[in-house]
Amino acid sequence: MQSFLSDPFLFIANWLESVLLGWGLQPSLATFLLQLLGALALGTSLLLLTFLLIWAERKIVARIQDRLGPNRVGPFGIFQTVADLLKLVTKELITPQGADLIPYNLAPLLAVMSVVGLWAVIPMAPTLLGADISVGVLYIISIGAIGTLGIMLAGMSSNNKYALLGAFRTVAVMVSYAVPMVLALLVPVLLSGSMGMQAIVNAQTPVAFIFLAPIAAAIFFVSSVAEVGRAPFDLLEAESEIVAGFHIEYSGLKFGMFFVAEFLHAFTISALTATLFLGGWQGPWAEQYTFLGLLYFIIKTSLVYFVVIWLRGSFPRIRIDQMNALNWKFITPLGLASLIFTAIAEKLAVDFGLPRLLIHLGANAILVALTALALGAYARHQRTQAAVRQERVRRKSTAEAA
Amino acid sequence: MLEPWIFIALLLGAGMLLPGVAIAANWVLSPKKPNSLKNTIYECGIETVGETYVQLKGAYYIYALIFVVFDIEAVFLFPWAVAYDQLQLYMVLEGVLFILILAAGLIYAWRKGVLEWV
Amino acid sequence: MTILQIAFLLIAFVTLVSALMVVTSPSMVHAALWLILTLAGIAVLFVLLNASFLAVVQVAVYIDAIAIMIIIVVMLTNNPLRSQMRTVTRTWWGAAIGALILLAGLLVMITQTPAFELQAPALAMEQEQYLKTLGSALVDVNQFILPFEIASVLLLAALIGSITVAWPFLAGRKEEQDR
Amino acid sequence: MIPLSWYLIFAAILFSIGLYGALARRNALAILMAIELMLNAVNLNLVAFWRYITPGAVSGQAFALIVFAVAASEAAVGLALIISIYRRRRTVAMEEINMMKW
Repeated sequence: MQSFLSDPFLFIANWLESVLLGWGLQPSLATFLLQLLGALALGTSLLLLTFLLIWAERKIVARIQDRLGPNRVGPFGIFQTVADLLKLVTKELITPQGADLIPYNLAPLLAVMSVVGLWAVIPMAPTLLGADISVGVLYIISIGAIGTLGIMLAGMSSNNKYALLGAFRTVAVMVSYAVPMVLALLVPVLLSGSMGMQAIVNAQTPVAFIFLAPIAAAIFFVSSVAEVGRAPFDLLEAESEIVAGFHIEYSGLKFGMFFVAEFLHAFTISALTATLFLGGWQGPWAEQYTFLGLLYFIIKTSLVYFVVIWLRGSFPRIRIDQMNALNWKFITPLGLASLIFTAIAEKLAVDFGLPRLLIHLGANAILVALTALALGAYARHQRTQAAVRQERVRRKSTAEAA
Repeated sequence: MLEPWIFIALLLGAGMLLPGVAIAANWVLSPKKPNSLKNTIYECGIETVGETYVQLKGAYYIYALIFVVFDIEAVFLFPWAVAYDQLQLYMVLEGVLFILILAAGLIYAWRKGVLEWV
Repeated sequence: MTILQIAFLLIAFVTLVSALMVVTSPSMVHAALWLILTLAGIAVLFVLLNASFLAVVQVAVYIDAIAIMIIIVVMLTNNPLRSQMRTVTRTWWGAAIGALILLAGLLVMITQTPAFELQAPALAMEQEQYLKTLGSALVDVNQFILPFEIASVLLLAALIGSITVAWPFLAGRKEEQDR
Repeated sequence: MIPLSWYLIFAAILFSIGLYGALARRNALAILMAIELMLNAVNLNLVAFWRYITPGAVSGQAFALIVFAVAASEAAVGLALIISIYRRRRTVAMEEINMMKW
């Protein structure tokens, strides 16, 4: 009983394994069945979680906008999403003329698969982790980008110009924002000396990495929000711009799957931010009681997810040229600088035995100051340019008048 | 050694299977009355003109190009970052040099005006 | 036949069939999609070889980056009027014979090697340790420091070269506007 | 388990397919893809030799990494050339690109 209290998941897994072995199965087959069960359970619970996520998002955005939000179906409208799903399930699946059938039908599945696949390496509790591979961080980068492929397939196979253009704009933005995300991911790997997600969480015992590398945390958060295509970076699916983006020709649950993938992806990046920078399941007594670890993980993830929704509620959509400039001219150089600063600061701290936290905070403060100076210089430059241009126009018009 | 990868394969399979089941349920439950008007391409109600595979803006290639270069850079830097605690100072500085050389590429692209969205 | 061998044969079959589709598919878009399947199959083979780092790198570099770049260029150089053109050169049979001769020669050579039936020895260290060794070997003066730095120069050269070659053609419209 | 020869035979077949594609296809993009296939076959061989013959060293993996970098650079420059040729001549068929003949 004590074992169940301290670690219910391991307890259930052990119990199931003993049952399976009791049936006379081979140990390897029993392990395989357990893994299959775990994978199916994880996948199903993630897809079911989407109901809650969509409801929470609608409620919170409604509150921000001083509305009530869904409030008819069930208490607090909590079954609204279920009703929406029932409606979607009975909709006709329309396949457009001339669609490339295999990629067309594969695209929504790929979109969901890439998001669900990310959860294989996210540690939810000290013992609750699907696959503790030594290349977890790189796995996140590579599987997360499969979603890009799904979007591209959707756009190319729909036989629709708007879908094609929308898909390629989305791909351009996702590909661009992957660059600073990868750079920011290098920082926790460097600080913990490992690419395994569990090792990264374990390395955050005294201080979470957000205190050692606040700039990298911010870069990771912003660029992954952009990568998911959430507001304020949601211009790629803006109804007023390119009809509806890449999923214009999809109906029923095929469209629903893109929707699910998007919401789940937003939650997943919150979980990743919590794991990589906020200490994941770390907290008081988390080691002894696995359940507490899971609770801390959920609390931290929900906090980050709340910020994501808050951003959506507060910021206007930005233009695509602004989005592009923000990435290439601000976030990517800052990510490079942050990586270099962290690398040198960590080496100084280790080699000379200086206090780690102070050194890293100092390095980040210097970086912030330099960034502020550079931004100021850039703004001055822009203002001078504008003044010069204005002067030229004025002179031209006076010359013409003369 | 392969066990975590089997789990990943299973999870990826589940990630394909579960939405597939949902879509199959949709296919079973939904009405199936296609007609030629319903199946036309939706372009705001206007009839489609010409080929679908229009020519794209060239700038997309440049973004993909810069992404490729930085992706390879990251692939080289990840082992460097993992081995960080074993490295001497000069090795760390070599990694920094590696980053700076590629930053030069970014600066070149910037100066060339490639990064502007036209 | 162990399960591992059956898995290998399945993956190898899928990979080779999709590789054949890459070189025979008339549509470039389809060829690129088959290429992605081939690359994914090779990533799985890397996993079977216990090179998990390279498997993930294969997905991150080839599927996420190079394949997407190829698809974008397929879209850029798509000329609807010419989509009906022949897919192979007039001397394709020569290429086929050459490839078959090469394959036969390679197979003969492989069967002659002493390592033909070699089984995989145990790994020398943990996966994590491999990564650490690789990381320090890449920047070690006595090992791979030169390839490491040259790789960065090579990437820089590729970036600058590609921009120089392609940009005047991509930005053609803008120059007209400026004039 | 799996003998080394299986990987070698697989890589040989893949390389031959790539060679056929590189020699027989008319479209420059298809040739580039076939070259990527050949590079992949080489990479697989490198990793297989590392795993079966020198698992104690990391040279095989380091070589494979360099091959990745070379493949990416080759693809980038090749695609840039294809773009510029296409914009100039409106074709990507290798037989029609004969500017170098004079």
